[in-house]
Formats: sequence, structure tokens, C-alpha cells
Amino acid sequence: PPEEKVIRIGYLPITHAAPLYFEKQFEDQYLNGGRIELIRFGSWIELMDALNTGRIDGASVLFELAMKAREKGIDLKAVALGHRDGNAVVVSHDVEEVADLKGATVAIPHTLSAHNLLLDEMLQNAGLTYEDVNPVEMPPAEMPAALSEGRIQSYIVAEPFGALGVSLNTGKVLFQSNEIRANSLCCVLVLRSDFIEQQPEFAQTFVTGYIEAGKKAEAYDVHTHDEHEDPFKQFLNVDEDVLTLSLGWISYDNLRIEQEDYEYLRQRLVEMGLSENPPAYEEFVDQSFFEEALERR
Amino acid sequence: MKTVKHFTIAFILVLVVWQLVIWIGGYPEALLPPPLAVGKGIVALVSDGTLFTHVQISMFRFLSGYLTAVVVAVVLGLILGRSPKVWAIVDPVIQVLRPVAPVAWAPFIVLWFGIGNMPAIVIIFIAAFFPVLLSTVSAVKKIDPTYLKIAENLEMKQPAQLFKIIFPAAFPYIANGLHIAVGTAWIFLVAGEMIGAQSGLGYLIIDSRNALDLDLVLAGIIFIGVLGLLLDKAIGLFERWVGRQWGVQG
Amino acid sequence: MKTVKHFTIAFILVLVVWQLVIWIGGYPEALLPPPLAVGKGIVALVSDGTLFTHVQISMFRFLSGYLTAVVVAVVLGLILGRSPKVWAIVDPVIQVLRPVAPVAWAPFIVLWFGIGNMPAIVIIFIAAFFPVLLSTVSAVKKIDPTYLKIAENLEMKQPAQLFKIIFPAAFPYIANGLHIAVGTAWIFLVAGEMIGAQSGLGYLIIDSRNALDLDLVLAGIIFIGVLGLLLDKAIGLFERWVGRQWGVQG
Amino acid sequence: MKAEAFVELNEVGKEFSAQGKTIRVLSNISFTMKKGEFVSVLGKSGCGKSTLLNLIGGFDSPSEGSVYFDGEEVKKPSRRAIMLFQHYGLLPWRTVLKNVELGLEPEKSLSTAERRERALDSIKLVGLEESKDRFPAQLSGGMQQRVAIARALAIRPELILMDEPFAALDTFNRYYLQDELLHIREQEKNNIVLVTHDIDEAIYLSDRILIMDAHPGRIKQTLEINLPSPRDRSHSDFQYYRKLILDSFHFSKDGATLEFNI
Amino acid sequence: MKAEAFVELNEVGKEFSAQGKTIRVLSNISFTMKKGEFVSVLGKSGCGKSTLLNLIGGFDSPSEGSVYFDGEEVKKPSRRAIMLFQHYGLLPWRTVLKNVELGLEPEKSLSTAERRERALDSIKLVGLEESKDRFPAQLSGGMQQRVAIARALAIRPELILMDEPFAALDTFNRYYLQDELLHIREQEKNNIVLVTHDIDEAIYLSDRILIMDAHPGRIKQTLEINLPSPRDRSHSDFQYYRKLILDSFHFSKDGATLEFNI
Ligand SMILES: Nc1ncnc2c1ncn2[C@@H]1O[C@H](COP(=O)(O)OP(=O)(O)OP(=O)(O)O)[C@@H](O)[C@H]1O
Ligand SMILES: Nc1ncnc2c1ncn2[C@@H]1O[C@H](COP(=O)(O)OP(=O)(O)OP(=O)(O)O)[C@@H](O)[C@H]1O
Ligand SMILES: [Mg+2]
Ligand SMILES: [Mg+2]
Repeated sequence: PPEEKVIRIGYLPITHAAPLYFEKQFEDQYLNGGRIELIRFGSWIELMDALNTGRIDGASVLFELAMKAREKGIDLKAVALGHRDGNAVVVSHDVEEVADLKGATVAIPHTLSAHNLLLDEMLQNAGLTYEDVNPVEMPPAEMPAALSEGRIQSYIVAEPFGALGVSLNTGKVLFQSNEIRANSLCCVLVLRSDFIEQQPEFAQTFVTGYIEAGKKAEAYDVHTHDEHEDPFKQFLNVDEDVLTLSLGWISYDNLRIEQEDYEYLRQRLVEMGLSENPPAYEEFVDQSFFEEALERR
Repeated sequence: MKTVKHFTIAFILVLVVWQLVIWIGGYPEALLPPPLAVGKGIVALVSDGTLFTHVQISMFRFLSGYLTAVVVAVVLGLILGRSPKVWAIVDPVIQVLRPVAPVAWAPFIVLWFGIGNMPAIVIIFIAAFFPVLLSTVSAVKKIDPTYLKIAENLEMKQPAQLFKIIFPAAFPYIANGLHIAVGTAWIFLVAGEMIGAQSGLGYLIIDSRNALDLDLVLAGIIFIGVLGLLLDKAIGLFERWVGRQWGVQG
Repeated sequence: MKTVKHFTIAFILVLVVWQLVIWIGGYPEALLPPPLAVGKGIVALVSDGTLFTHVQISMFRFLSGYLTAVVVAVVLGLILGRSPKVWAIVDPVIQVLRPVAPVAWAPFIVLWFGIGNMPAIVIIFIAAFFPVLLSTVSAVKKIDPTYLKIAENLEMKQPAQLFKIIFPAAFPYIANGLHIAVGTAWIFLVAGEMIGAQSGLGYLIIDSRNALDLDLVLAGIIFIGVLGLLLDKAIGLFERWVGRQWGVQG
Repeated sequence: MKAEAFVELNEVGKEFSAQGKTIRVLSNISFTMKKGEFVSVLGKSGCGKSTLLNLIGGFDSPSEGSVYFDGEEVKKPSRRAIMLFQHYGLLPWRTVLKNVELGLEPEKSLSTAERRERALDSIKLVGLEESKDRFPAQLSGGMQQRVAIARALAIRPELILMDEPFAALDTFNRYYLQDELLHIREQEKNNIVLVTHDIDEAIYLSDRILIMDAHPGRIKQTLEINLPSPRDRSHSDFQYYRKLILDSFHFSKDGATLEFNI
Repeated sequence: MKAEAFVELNEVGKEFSAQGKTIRVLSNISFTMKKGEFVSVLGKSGCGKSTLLNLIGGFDSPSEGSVYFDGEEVKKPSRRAIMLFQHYGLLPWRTVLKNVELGLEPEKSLSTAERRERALDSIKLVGLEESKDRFPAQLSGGMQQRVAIARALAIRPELILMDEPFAALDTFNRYYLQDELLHIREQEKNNIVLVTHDIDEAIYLSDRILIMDAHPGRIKQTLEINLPSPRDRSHSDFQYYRKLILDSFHFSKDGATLEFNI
């Protein structure tokens, strides 16, 4: 019998990685006999260590982090988005507008994240500057508690932590990411080039399945799923109402990486001084899998 | 019997204080779960068997890392303790490496050892290695010179001297090092299980924390605490057992 | 002088081995930076003054946490060591809390102490508190009963007994606990500076790791190692200074 | 209780229980000590000498019988009866002067200057003026024991209890200190109970020797030493008492009583 | 080098340098010991007795002069001259039997059974058959020293060096063990060099006493003891030598030579 094909994908347990959960759950259907090994990490740092050293073949990861790795010479390809939108700016109840955040402490998960860029953009839109707030990096899980105790006045982070804060009533949503900027990029599916070279066919199967799974995730409804088949129940352990809330903010149906959005991201990274020489679109983004997936459908 | 009584009193006191903090502070359950919620979490973990799996894999990782560290460190320590010149060179390197948190090495650990079991084992190895090595070296240096004179006087040759005199003479201090190392190494289990592990008590804590299931975080903390205590007692018993073999009163 | 020589030899040996590993293993710079890159990183950190800021803030956090822990733990330890009944109740609680990694407490630390300096200080406090407390209690219990008999014989009253007899008699063991605690607490600096800190050596390591600047990670590791060594030497000097005040040969 | 007895033990017994077993260490000990007397307790290791001294000093209480000191029953240690411990019991973190002052610190009625003066006086008495600012670790064993004696003297106790005070010294230092102790006693007229396993020491120093037997510890014989002071270690009268005691322990060569009967 | 000398020291000196300073510990020590002799070295604490014994045993080498053992210069320790240390030097993790066997283990020519037999023989010699499976910590000080003696005897060394072997025992145990040592020596005819600060011990045991003086350590007087063995501690001939030595250290009461001159 031919050797079983396995791809090892790293992820963090966040709503943003939903297409991976669905593809894994229905791998028999998508992968043509191959398998996905989903490896859960506790934070982006450990995930990046594993990705950079080739201990995993790919990951659903913050776009900015993947670009940084590419800039540092790690041979990665971005093949599809993780999701669209779905990053909320959560603020404490006494904040009514961006101007109220002047001098406030705002938590973000990572400087190399969409959330940091969104923060900057939001401030600019309101006529403030990045220096007007005090941004701190902290583990997402600690953010709702910090907000509730008044240690921070706002946080911008991946789901489900925004929805969690709202449902715990520690804060409220000031903006959704698409209200700050349409089509901002957040998570991306990357594969290591050495994996693509070794198993181009399986890589294609995987990406095709991924895009299909995204569609399925988009159509997800808490009530239609059987306990044991529900991918969210399998991979993301949150309450139903939190999940419903957070899914309302996010979409998975179009996971194409648009060059225009990418170029804007590059430009912003340079502007904010987070990267000197982010990889060019042609160098980093490999659209061919996505196109081929559309063909095959 | 008396210990059980003290344990019970302590246990009840802790529960009361904990519940009082919640009532007085008015913390929501999601941010500071009450004892009852944690109790339920523990029952759930025990009844669906996940706890057993976590404990098993954590113990496996811990023992692999710890025992390897002990063997390597004791053997190296015996040799280095008797070679002052080599030790003079090695010592500064160790002195600089020792204060560095095992987590800081994570990128390099992943590079060389991958993810899953190995990083946890390696981090526990590192955490246990230095205390055992240092205590072995200082134990060997502290050996009563009378013992060495006796060995000389009897014209005892080298391997025999090491096994018959130096190791047993240094053993009480080495055992002390082993004892300390169990505690410090166990603390790093959580750090070790952060790097791509998919199970274990450390993973349970990190993962529950990411899911904001603080009741499970506390359950994990309690298990780590209790297991740490048991490990400590176990090595205490081992020490006393060796002591009894060697006629030293426990 | 001799120490400097040994240090230099050790230093050169480490550099050579490190470079050889890179040449032989063929590791890319992004995964394992060569000595030269790290050297450049260090020079950059030093020359733009960021290093100084990081060191300063880390030392501030460390000393705040460590010294508070020492004061609280020594005072508590002196009292608990002389009250065996209370200790019997407190001991099991401490035994269970001690093996838990300070990181596991992170959610609760944020809840109570917020972010920034405090979590780092609290984590260092926790890391230093237990070893100092345990060594103080056992030091007090190990005091030569002759000293206590003398106090009784002289009809010495309680506060005087504690300050004139018990504390100085227990001091050598307490000092040993302080010494061990410096090492273990310093290790947790990195863990402490992971929670919302925006500066410090731990933050430098985490942040550089986030930015995949492994050369700066190694630079940070080297500084943490060297500072840890210096702290260790400093407390050794302090111990010997006290010893000399008290006429005990260093 | 007789009026003139300074220390009196009435059928005193002592048991210890360790690990469920009860060991009888002292049994039926009775004796009285007059004011001004120097009494030695002589016996083998483990016969209960230290236990007896602890009972007199109030560091432990008897299982049976009672101990009286100057007409009062002894319940706890007191400044009136100071114990000298075998390992000197100096505080290593205090200088000689500070160690001697320690004994005076609980006396609130003394001013700092008075305290210092009294401490210096007794340091002079044992001939350690030169070393008053040194730490115990910087002194020889003999000098350390002198400091302990000075500390006891400074308190001006009515009774000094000495537990094998010279056992850890070499013969020569022991001799010097024994002479010195006699010399001091001539001036200060202290009441002393001394525990020892050294026959010569007991004869050389004391007015009366209580010879103890073991299992359980009891007084086997009481010996009055009627020699003028100062005594001569090599004098024949001295040898008379020596032979008496050696005989009582079967150490003279008057038969094959030796062999391995330890 | 004379032919009949068993141990010979030729103008031996020893200096130690510690912290930049050089201390002269021994100076110009010469003596010869004949085969079968029992020599004691008597002196105050710190006069260099242990240093001298270490030189004879080869544990240290002289700064000047040379040490010969059975015609050969001593360069390092040897199984032919076994040292007994003051604190017995037993391995606490081995039983009595195993401790005694330790001395025989380097002799590869012995079978396990032979080794056991020889060990048991010498354990019997010191009267410890009953305790052969106990650990040192379970024995009294006197019994521990017997084990050390048994270990030395089992090796059948030509010379036994003893460094204050009985100093840590109480007087009574010391007496027992001294008698036992004489008893064993009668059977085994060992050559013994014994270091002590106990005048009686030196007289009771040895054929010849080397009396040492300190700063730097040197031999001040040599004293042949011409008493028949076994000797009587309370006999007047014994007292003669005792007085001789006490006088030489100014301890007899023949004047006011005492005072605080320690
Ligand atoms: N606290 C105790 N608990 C149990 N047994 C004890 C205790 N103190 C002493 N003993 C036992 O009582 C006996 C007498 O002890 P003690 O210390 O009085 O003897 P000693 O004559 O002073 O001996 P030495 O000359 O060795 O000091 C010993 O057998 C000892 O083991
Ligand atoms: N290794 C050494 N380095 C420096 N000085 C030393 C050394 N060994 C001994 N001495 C010094 O030499 C002198 C004689 O020491 P030694 O141990 O021989 O005396 P001793 O007569 O055996 O004394 P004791 O009766 O106390 O055992 C002492 O002053 C000691 O401090
Ligand atoms: Mg005693
Ligand atoms: Mg000596």
C-alpha cells in the first residue's frame, strides 16, 4: 500500500483557524486518503519556532509573523487566508469614542499582528497618534481579566477573546475591524516550501480541501451540528453563545489573498517601523494553489 | 494519622479563605472560579479519564528528563569534582548558563529536539542537571580527606576508589541535591509542555488558560501541586531507604 | 587573576564550539546565529543604550520582588519555626503550592496585580518566597538546643531571645536559603516579564524571539547569565561580609 | 527538707520515653550539698550525669522525687544557677566581651557602663583582657572555655553547674584550666557541681565525689576528699584516692579482672 | 643509615605555607625506632605531632631531611604502615565486617572466602564478633575504635601509626582499650608509633616516649620506660615516671610556676 500522506499543521485554538478544524473533521472527504495532523500551540512564539525549524509543515498564523519569518530567510509560502474580518476593538464600558482612549493602556497580542496595525489605523482615523496610547503586549487569555480589573482600557485581539470579553460583560465592542479598514489581513495559511516541493500534489489537495472547509465553516450553525461531529466542539472549547457571537463577526467564504491588500499590509509594516524589507508579493504569496483549487471544484 | 489531621485542617482553611475572597471581592466565576466549580472540574477530569492520561504522560516526561539528568550529572560531577583543573574551566560556563530560564532556550530546543515530548524532557533535564551537577561536585570536594587518606594508605586503585569511597562518601550531599532538583525540575514541567505538547498537566493548564477555563487551570495547579508533593515525599523515602541500607539513622 | 584566566579560556572554548556547531550543522543564521552576529547584537544594544534601560528595569523588578520576599519569608519563618503547631497546618499548604510554576498563576496575578512591573515582581516574589521560608523554618528548627538552654538559663525574655539568639544562630542556614533563592528567583525573571511588561531583559528575550531575532535572544541570554552570576557573587560577598562581622572565617 | 542544705535531691528518678520504649536513666538519687561545697559527679559515659545536672539546673523535671535549690523546689532554669555546657555554648557571632555581657543584658537595672565594667572584671579574672574583642572562632578551646566561665562569673550566680567542662581539651590545657578554676574559686567562693569522667580531675578539684553506676544511673559511692588545697597531682595522698577509685572501677592490676568486659 | 633501624628520621623539618606566610612546624627531628618497639610521641596540642606521624606514614613529605622505613625512603603511603585516625576513619556505609574487609580488598591474591576469614579473625581479636553486621553509627566510640584497630590488624602491617586514638573516649573506655591494645600487641608483636597528649597513656603503653616542644615542634626529651608489662596505673613506679613528665611540663606544685601562662 502506498505510504500514507500526512501534513502537519500548527494552530492556536482561536476562532480564526476554523477552516482547519473543518478540514480535519472531514478529512476523509477532502484529502483523498491523506491525513492532517493538527498541532495545537499555546502561543505564537512556540508555533513560529516549530514552523521555522521545519517541525511542522505549515500553520495558520498571523500574516505579519509569517512575513517576518520570510524576511529572515525561512522559506515559506502564503497560500490562502485564514479568514476575513473578525477582529473587534473591545473597550471598557466608560469609553465612548476613540478620543477617550487618549492616554489609555491598550492590549495587543503581539507587535507583529493585524491588531497592532488596526490600533494604529484606528487612532489615525480619529486624529490621534500611536503615541497617544500605551500599547502593551500580553497573552490574549489574560485580556478580559485585565479589562475587568481596569488594568487596561481596551484590547484588540483574535477571536474568541473579543466575544468572551463582551459576553463576560467586562467591555463592549467599539469597532469591528472592517469598520476601521475593509479587507485588512489577519491570519494566513502558510506552507513550508520544502514540503511543497516534496509533495506538490498532496499540498494542492490540502489547499483545495482547506478552501472547501472554509465554505463549510461559513455555513456553520451551532444548532445543526451533532455534538460529536461539531468541529468547533472538537478543537475550540468555548460556550455556544460566545462562539455564535464571534462567528457573526468573521467570514471564511473568500480566502483569496488579494495583491492589493497585501501591498497595503507591506506598506503599513514599513510605515510603522515593524519591518525594513517585507517580502514582495511574488516572493511570498503563492496563488497557484488557490487558482488550481478553483479549477478543480 | 496526625499528618492526615493537619492536612484536613489546612485543606478546609484554604477552601474557606478562597470562598471568602470570592464573596468579598465579588469576582465573576470566569475570572476566579469558586472551590465548587474547581471541584466539579476535577470530577469531570477524573471521570472521563483525561486526567489519568495527562498525569501519565507528564510523569513519563518528568521521569525521563529527571533520571537522565541525574545519571549524567552525577557521573560528570564525580569526575569533575576530582579534576579541579577541568572544573576551573567548566565552572564559569555553568555559572553563566545556570541562571538562564529554560524557556529562553526554547528556540534552540525546538531546533535540535523538535516538538512534543522532547522539549519537555529536555527542559526538565536542564532544570535538574545544574543543581545535581553542582551539588555532586561540591559533595566530592567536601569529602572528609581522611577517607581519601585511607584509600591511599590501602593502595586502592582508581575505579575502586571512585565506587567504594568517593561516591558513597559524597552520597548524602548528592542525595540532598537530588531532592532539591526534584522540586525545581517539576516546576518547569509547565514550561516544558508549552512547546508543541498535546497532552500533560502543563498542557492542560496552558490550554485551559487559553480557553479561559480557569476552573481547569486551578484543577491543573492542584494536581501539579499534589504530584509535586508526592514526588518530594517519594525521593525523601528513597533517601531514607538508602540511608537505612547504609546504617545511617533516618 | 587566576579566575580571569579560567574565564577567558572557558569563553574562548565556548565560542569555538559554538562556531563549529554552526559550520558542521550548517544551520542558517535565522535559526542559530553565529557568535559574530550575537556580538554585533550586543554592541548595538550597548551602544544605543537600550541594554542599560533593560538591565536597570529588570534589576529593579528583581530586587523589589526578591527583597520583599526575603523580609516577609524570614520574619514569617522565624515565627513559624518557633510555633510547631501552626507550622503543622501551614506546611501542607506550602508543600502543595511550592511545586506549582509561577507561570501557572499568571491569570490570577493579572487579576490581582495587573500588568507591567507588578506581575514580574510578584512572580519573583513567589519564586524567592518558598525557598527562603522553608530554609528559615528548618534553620530555626535546627538551632543547637544549647543556645536555647542558655537563653532560658539567663531568663531572657521573648523579643530579645528572637533577635539575640534565634535569628543570629539560624543566620548561616538562612543565608544559604537566600543564596539558593537568588538563583531560582532570577530564573523566573523571563517568565515574569512575559505578562504585559514592555521592557527588561526578559521582555528583550521574548520580544526578540517574537521578532525572530535570535541573535538578540542569545544576547539577552548572555546578559541574564552574566547578571545572574554577578548577583550570585554579590550575595556570596554579602554572606561573607556578615560572617566576618560575626567573626566566622569566610 | 533540712535548713542548711543548699541543694537537695530527694529520691529523684528520671525516665525517658523514646519510640514507645521507656528507659530508666536515673533511679533513687538522694544527696544534699552544703553551701560552699565543690561536688563532683564521676561516672562512665551514658550513666546519666548530664541528666542529673539538667535536673538540678531545672532544664528538665524529675519523673519521681524532687529537687530543691536554696529551700525552693526547682521548676525551671534560673539565673541563680548557671550551667556551663560541654561545648562551651558561646555565641559565635559575638565577641568575647559581648558574650560575657550577654549574661548581664536581662538585668535591666544595670546601665550600659556598669554592664561593661562587670563583664570586663570577670574577663580579667580569667585572664582574657587581651582577647576581649576577638570572636570565639579565633580562640583555642581552652580560651573558649574561659570565656564561658567568665560569662558565668559575671552573673554572680549562687551555683555553677559544669558538664564535663574540660573534656574536649588536651591534658596540658586541662591542667591549666583546673588550676585556674581553683584559683578563681578561692577568690569568689562559688558553689560548684562538676560532672566528669576524669578521675584525676574529680580528685584534684572537689570536696566530695559522687561516684555513679549505670543502668539505671545511681550513686554507688560517695567519697570525701580530705586533702589541703592546692593539691599536688603527683603527691602520694593524691595517689591514695586515685587508687581507691581505680579499685572501685576494677582498674588496678590485682587480678585477672580485666579481659574484654566493656 | 644504620642497618638495624626500622624507622629512621634524619634531621627532618617541615614547613607549611599558608596565605603567603611560611610556618615552621617541625625542626631538626631525628630518631630511630627498632623493630618491635612501641614509641609514643607526647606533646601539647599544635606542637606538630600529627604532622610528624603524617611524614612517617608518607602522607606528606618533609621539607628537609628524610624518613626511612625498613631501609627505604618513604615517598608515599603504603600498606606496610597503616595509620589509625583520630576519628576512627570508618566508612559509615559499611558494616563492621565490610569495613574490616575493605583493607583486604586491594589484595587481589585473596579469595572472597579467605578475605572474610582473615577479617573475622581480627574482628574476634578485638572482641566484636557479636557486632560484625552492625554499622559504625550503631556502635559506641570505643567499639568504633576497635573496628579501626581490627581493620589495621587484618592487613598485617609491619607498622601501625596511631594519632590520638583514644582521645575522644571517656576515661573508662580509654583504660579498657589501652589494656586491650597491650593484650593484642603481646600476641601480634606489632611495631607501633602512638601520638598522644595523655601522660598516663604514654607511660602505660610505650617502651619509649618522645616528649615534644612546640614552635617549632622538636624533640625535647626522650624517656625509656623500664617497667615490666602489664603495668599498674596506681603503682609507685608508674608514679615515678608520671612525676618526671609532670615536672618537665612544670605541673608539680613545687613553686608558683603556675599563674596564667597558657
Ligand atoms: N532526651 C532523651 N531521650 C531519651 N533518652 C535520653 C535522653 N537524654 C538522655 N537519654 C539517655 O539517658 C542516658 C544517660 O544520658 P546522659 O546524657 O545523662 O549521660 P552522661 O552520663 O552525661 O553521658 P556522657 O558522659 O556521654 O555525656 C543515655 O543512655 C541516653 O541515651
Ligand atoms: N596543611 C597545613 N597547612 C598549614 N599549617 C598546618 C597544616 N597542618 C598543620 N599545620 C599547623 O601545624 C601545626 C601543628 O599541627 P599538628 O596537627 O601537627 O599538631 P598536633 O600536635 O597534631 O595537634 P593536636 O594535638 O591538636 O592534634 C599547627 O599549628 C597547625 O596549624
Ligand atoms: Mg553528658
Ligand atoms: Mg593532631
